[in-house]
Amino acid sequence: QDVTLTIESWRNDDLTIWQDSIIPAFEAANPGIKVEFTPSAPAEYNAALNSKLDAGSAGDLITCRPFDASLALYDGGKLADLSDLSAMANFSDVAKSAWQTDDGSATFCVPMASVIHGFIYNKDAFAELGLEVPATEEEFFAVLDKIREDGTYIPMAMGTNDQWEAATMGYQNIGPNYWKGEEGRLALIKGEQKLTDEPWVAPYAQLARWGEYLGDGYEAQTYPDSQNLFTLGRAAIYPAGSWEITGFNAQADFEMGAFPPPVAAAGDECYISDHTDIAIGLNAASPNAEAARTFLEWVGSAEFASLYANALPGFFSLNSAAVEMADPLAQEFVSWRGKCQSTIRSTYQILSRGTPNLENETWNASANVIRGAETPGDAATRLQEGLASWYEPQQ
Amino acid sequence: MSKARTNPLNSFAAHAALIAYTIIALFPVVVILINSFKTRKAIFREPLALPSPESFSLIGYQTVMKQGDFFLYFQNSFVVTVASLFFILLFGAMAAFALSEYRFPGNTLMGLYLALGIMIPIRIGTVAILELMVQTGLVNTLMALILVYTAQGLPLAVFILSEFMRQVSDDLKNAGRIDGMSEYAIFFKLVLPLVRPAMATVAVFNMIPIWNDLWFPLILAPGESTKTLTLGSQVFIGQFVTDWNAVLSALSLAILPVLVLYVIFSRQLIRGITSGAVK
Amino acid sequence: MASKPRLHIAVFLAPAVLVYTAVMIWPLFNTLRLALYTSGEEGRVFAGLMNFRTLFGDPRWSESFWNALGNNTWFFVVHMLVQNPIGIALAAILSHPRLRFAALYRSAIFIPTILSFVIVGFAWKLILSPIWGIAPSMLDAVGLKALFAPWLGREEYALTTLALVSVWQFVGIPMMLIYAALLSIPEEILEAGEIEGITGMSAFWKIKLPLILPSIGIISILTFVGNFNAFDLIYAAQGALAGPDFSTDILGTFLYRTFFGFQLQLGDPHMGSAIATAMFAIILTGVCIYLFLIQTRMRRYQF
Amino acid sequence: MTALSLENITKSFGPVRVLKDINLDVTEGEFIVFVGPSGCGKSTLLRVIAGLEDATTGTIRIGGRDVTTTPPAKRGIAMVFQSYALYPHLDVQGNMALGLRQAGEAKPVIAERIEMAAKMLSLEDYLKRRPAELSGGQRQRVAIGRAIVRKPELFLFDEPLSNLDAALRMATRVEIARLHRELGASMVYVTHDQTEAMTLADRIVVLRDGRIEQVGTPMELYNDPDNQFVAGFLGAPSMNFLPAGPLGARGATLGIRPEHLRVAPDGALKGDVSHVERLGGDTNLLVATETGDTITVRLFGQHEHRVGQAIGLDYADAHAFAFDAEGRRLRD
Amino acid sequence: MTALSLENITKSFGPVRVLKDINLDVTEGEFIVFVGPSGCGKSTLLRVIAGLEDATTGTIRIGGRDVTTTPPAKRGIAMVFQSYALYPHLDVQGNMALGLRQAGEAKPVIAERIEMAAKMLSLEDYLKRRPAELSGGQRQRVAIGRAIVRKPELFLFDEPLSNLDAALRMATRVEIARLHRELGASMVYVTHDQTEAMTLADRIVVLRDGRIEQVGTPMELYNDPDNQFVAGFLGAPSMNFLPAGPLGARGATLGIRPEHLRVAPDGALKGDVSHVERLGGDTNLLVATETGDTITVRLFGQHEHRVGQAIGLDYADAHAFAFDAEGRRLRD
Ligand SMILES: Nc1ncnc2c1ncn2[C@@H]1O[C@H](COP(=O)(O)OP(=O)(O)OP(=O)(O)O)[C@@H](O)[C@H]1O
Ligand SMILES: Nc1ncnc2c1ncn2[C@@H]1O[C@H](COP(=O)(O)OP(=O)(O)OP(=O)(O)O)[C@@H](O)[C@H]1O
Ligand SMILES: [Mg+2]
Ligand SMILES: [Mg+2]
Repeated sequence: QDVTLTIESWRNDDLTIWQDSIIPAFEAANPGIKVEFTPSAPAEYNAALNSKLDAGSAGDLITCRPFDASLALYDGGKLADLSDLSAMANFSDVAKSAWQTDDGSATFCVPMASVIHGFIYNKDAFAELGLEVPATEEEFFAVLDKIREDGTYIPMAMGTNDQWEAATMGYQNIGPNYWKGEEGRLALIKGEQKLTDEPWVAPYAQLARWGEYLGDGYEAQTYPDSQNLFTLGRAAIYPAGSWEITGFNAQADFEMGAFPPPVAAAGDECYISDHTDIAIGLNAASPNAEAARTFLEWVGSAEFASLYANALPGFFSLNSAAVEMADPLAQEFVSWRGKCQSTIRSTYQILSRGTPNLENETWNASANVIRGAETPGDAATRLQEGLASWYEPQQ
Repeated sequence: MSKARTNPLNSFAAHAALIAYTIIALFPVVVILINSFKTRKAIFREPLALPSPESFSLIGYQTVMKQGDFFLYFQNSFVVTVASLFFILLFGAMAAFALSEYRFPGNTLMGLYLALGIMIPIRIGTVAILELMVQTGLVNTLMALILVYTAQGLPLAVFILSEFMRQVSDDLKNAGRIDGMSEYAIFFKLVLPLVRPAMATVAVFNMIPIWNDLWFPLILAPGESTKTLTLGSQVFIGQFVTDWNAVLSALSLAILPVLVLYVIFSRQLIRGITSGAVK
Repeated sequence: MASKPRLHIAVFLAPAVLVYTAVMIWPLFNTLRLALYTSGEEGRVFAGLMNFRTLFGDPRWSESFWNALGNNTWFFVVHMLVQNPIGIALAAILSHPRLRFAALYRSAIFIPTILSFVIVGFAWKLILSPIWGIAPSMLDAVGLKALFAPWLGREEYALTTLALVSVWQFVGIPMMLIYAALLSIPEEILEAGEIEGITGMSAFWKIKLPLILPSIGIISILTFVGNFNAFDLIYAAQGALAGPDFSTDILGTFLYRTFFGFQLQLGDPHMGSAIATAMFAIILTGVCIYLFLIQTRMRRYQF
Repeated sequence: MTALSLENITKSFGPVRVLKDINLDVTEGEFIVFVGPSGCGKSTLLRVIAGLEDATTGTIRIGGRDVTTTPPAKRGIAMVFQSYALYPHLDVQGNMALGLRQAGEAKPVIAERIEMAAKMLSLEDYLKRRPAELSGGQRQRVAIGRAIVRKPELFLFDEPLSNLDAALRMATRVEIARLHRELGASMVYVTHDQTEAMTLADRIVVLRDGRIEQVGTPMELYNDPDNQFVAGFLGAPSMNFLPAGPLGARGATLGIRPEHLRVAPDGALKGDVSHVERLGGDTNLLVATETGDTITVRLFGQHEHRVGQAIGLDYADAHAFAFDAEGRRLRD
Repeated sequence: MTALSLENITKSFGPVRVLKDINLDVTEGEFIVFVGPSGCGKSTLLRVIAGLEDATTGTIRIGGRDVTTTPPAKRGIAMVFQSYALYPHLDVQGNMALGLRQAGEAKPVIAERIEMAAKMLSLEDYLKRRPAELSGGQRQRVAIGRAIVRKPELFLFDEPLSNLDAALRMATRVEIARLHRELGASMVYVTHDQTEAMTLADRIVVLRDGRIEQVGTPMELYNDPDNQFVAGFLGAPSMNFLPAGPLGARGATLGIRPEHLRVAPDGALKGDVSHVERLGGDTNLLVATETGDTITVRLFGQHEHRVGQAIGLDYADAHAFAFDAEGRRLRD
């Protein structure tokens, strides 16, 4: 009487990895338990998952989005409390914070991976144009200017059509350097800083300058367009998340490097967005809870961490156990953990609980600012008003 | 031979206009098709170029065939589409017959009631539908999809078919009654064969949204054994990485069956709407 | 009909009514009912018309709503002004009795209608993209490069562009319906006109068009219902946030975002249902206006 | 024995009374024709007999059996519709067989009956064709064949010939008369063509506005109408009605049939020929009288009359009908 | 002057030759009727004249002008269709005005012409009604009115009365004859009803299978047909054809019209009455002869003949027509 566990996920991208390496590894070690990975299209994942949970037809294991999306499921009794899982000991509090109740008393998902923001660049292009990797704002724009003057390459590959690129790879990528990572983020949550304060407006001011370095018609450029532009070698710099590594490795036929978001002045402390992005939890209504827990324990193990991080370079393990990674680009990204302070995206925890939704508004504002449709100041004022309209500490 | 009626200039202009629009109509489809036979790089380097020996690649089709059981998805889509059409046509025709043939109290109200459904997106009833399917144990069966599509297609079907049925001669039905046919026999043996063209119209209008639907397969029947083709193709659209070769190939393949169905129905369709029901 | 038990009426109606009620009306009714509740501390609480007050009273909600409604209206207007006239024009040309290859043209023009939104979205994004150069280079070829702009990315063009893509996709439906209506005009009436010198364009304006008005009415109402329920194309092309800056947000995307949530925004079935109810009211009003004010005044001709 | 008897039949559609107190007995083997102007209720009455409409009040007996509430198929009738109402998707054979199959007849019986009907109607060569592949006359014959095979006690025909052209109409008329003789069944036949009525009927029932005006053999009605309506309705060209006063005749109106007028220079009526219709076998003169009436005169054979010619007309008193101001016949 | 002349007109639909070498001259003011069995090409010929079909070969002249390639509107014709073909969305006035407006006539002219036509056709009270609100006869008059207002040189009618019922048909027939007299225009009229043909035509053109069989005045054709087809086609009931041999007559077939047979106990023909049609004004006897033929006898007035009665028939040789084996008339 084999038990079959079904995993709900938005990671279509990982289907082969799960099927070819992760699941066989688990099944070999745990005879009697079968696992099925059933991803759905990422855009529909939340809606579909919620519907299925409400109706009771969801799978046993639920891939968890960070923070509120999963918290709401836990509060609604859809996710089981996993605090007593022994594997939880393998994760730091920071790693678990994205899948805990606000008071930290219960953890309901086993953290799997985080992603790091930065910039990926075309090493060949840099060499050709004789460019150095920039470390400060000034150098950054100098490099962009040079590429633009030369004209062979589009300085930076990003579009505003899908909006989230602008927010995630733009604002959240460069922002921590201005609001000083966790310090600013927590101050915002406590109501000690406002979005109209300088540290929060400054990244918009930076973004406002990006427009002129993006490709012709970037307003209609979609995310896949940006990826293709870069991997086809037509753009020199790509504001990135570490998740791109796998795809880019497969597609680009030039050498790539990466650099962290530039700081305002040389010598400033640097901050990176090391965002806890993906975890896995247990459907509270699962009839196979026991087997599922076995599986979750395994996900929390060092074996899984190494398997996953190496299969998916760019998704960095949150496990306390150190993981050896083979991919040079991934190594580059993860090396920033050593030099810079880590933080997570500013809008994810608590602040996107109300209407208007701060995250959605940030997408919109970032895209607007790049397109020049809104000034940084106006955008910040609008966001602040929106937030203050429902978030008490900000009122 | 000179023509007193046909003006060659007019006919030339007509063909010019039609050819122009046909090009507009087909151009994007052609773009999809030619690109499904190219390498990823070739797609984005020169999206308009025909596949050349260097750029020709069947990688997309290979991926599609490798990933998942595509023939099963195909079969599922086909079963769902055909079965839904069958029930829409059968139930819709029956209701349309009752509404158009008999005078009974509440006839008009019933007609209105059956039309309400086209005014609200059925998608928002998803949770309640899913609950219903869970309770009846139909989740992850093709039956769940068939039921939803049937319900969704009924309003328009009743609307169109009852218009058509009003045109079936009363004498004919009465002749049947005198010949001793029951009301059921009259419906199945006389009326149904006569409104076949109208049924084709309804079938074409319903077939497309059913075949292409992504939402309900995702919610009601995402299981491997019940996946539809459209849902199956979604595998290639990832969070960050989309396998365009595979998507294009899968979608190109998915056009074929609907095209075949359309061609099958379209002869009837033209005859059907020609007889003036959807006026 | 001789009077006898009229059980058969019930039998004919039962399957449709049962399936339709159970799988469509009941779930929808159940959902719309949620508009009267909100989720409080202890689950669901009755809130009367609170949600509607929020939707129309709170500027954050009402602005989005009116924006979506305005966009939706424009979306509909474009269809009425472009899709239906083109459909009628194509049908008029196709219905010419001695036209060759008519079936071929008809099928070709209908093909976009059978495509899925995923293909349509992808194809048009590829074509219109400034990066891959299909549209710019084609405009360049006819010397109109200057007209090119990243249409999908500009607030002022994006909605119209998408509306036109939707027109491209669905023009086959009015075309087919009008084509059928035109074919059902008896040849003799047109010949009578021909003998009086009413040919070509004037035959169209003076004879055919008045006779197909009822069909145009039906198409208009189907377009109206379809457009105010539309969702997929915008969603496939611009995502649930309907960018840029909500300039392509229509009621369908607004509803989806609110009802099911999006990204970090959690779904709110209560507000979502309120929006759905509002949409339902709008569509029902439109349909009633059509049924009671327009259709009753429009003559259907028996030939 | 009476094949059909109608007792006090009335029929209302909502507030409109379409049939008003109809009483009629049809004896077995009789050929009854209903005539009357359009909308007078002929079809409705036929449909009430068939059971396709319920009578609002009254009793219908067929072959002595009360069938007022019996469904159509069980009344022992067959009906031929004006539109033929053939099953378009079935071939001729299928059309004829359907009712029998429905009634559960054995296959050989069905085959035999179809063969008989096909022979009687010369349809043998067309058994495999569908209605769309038949000419109008052939379709009409199929419709009759479908009725014949059921071997009904009573045939009902609703204007069966009105969709046929003149030549075919005559041929089929003769055919139906022959059939009636051969089958010996009772028939009720609706028409508004009086030639059909006159030539086919054993008795004619003249309906007007939902009421029976007169019932009788064709010649009774032709020669001895009860009222002006019946007199004018039968006969082509129809009876001339003249004000009685100026002619010194009884009653209010004088009726003379066109064939009963003679050309006589010193006749009682004087006028000018306003139109001449030469039909070859007959000649019709339209004469404008001095009193401003138009009189139709029907002459046998070919005659040389010119338009504008002054003419005198005479008639035998025996052939003149007198009507009172309400149109009732004044008999001697 | 010739109003219309057709020279060597042929018309093929694909491989099928529907009209074969038609030659015809119509003089001004003449009323020409085309008759012939269904499918013989009457409508096609009319449509060729109208310009709705192109002639495959041949020349068409209207009022002396070669119009072979002229579009219909410029031919100076007006056409009345069998189905009336009224514009359903326009009222009576609009129906009549549309063509004139298209031709750019001045408003007062249009109004005047409509008034004239409406008066002529008694349509004054209906000018604001739409076709759907008119009876069949009124619709027919509107269709004619629409033709009249164009003041054409030539009117074309395609079975204009075939959708009307018997009574209306007769009334409208008289109307059309009157119109022809009043307007004095040339008219070409298609029908398969021979009463119409006989009563309306100045000359009748008998078509058969795409060819003209005979052209002449109604009485010429009736009294002096060129062949058996024409003889049989005109006259109702139609001419009796008997094998000439047994009767000792010339040729292969002897033709006698029903009204030319007399009942005479010692007549040349003997037989039994097989059917009697009593029409009131006429009586038709169907007589089965000893030789196995059926002869129709038409008697004026009412006669007492019973079915089965033995009967003798006689005829005057002057009224008998002789035809050869190919059906050609043998003249003395
Ligand atoms: N179903 C119905 N509902 C209402 N009125 C009806 C219905 N059927 C017939 N009538 C009316 O009843 C009257 C008699 O109709 P019926 O069809 O019997 O006339 P008819 O004598 O057959 O005329 P025609 O010679 O034109 O066929 C008409 O005034 C008609 O309008
Ligand atoms: N458009 C066409 N294509 C092919 N054949 C045609 C066409 N129109 C008419 N015909 C054929 O030409 C022949 C003559 O047709 P036409 O309509 O002139 O006959 P008609 O004498 O008017 O007959 P009816 O009395 O039945 O109206 C028929 O055999 C018909 O089938
Ligand atoms: Mg009737
Ligand atoms: Mg014809």
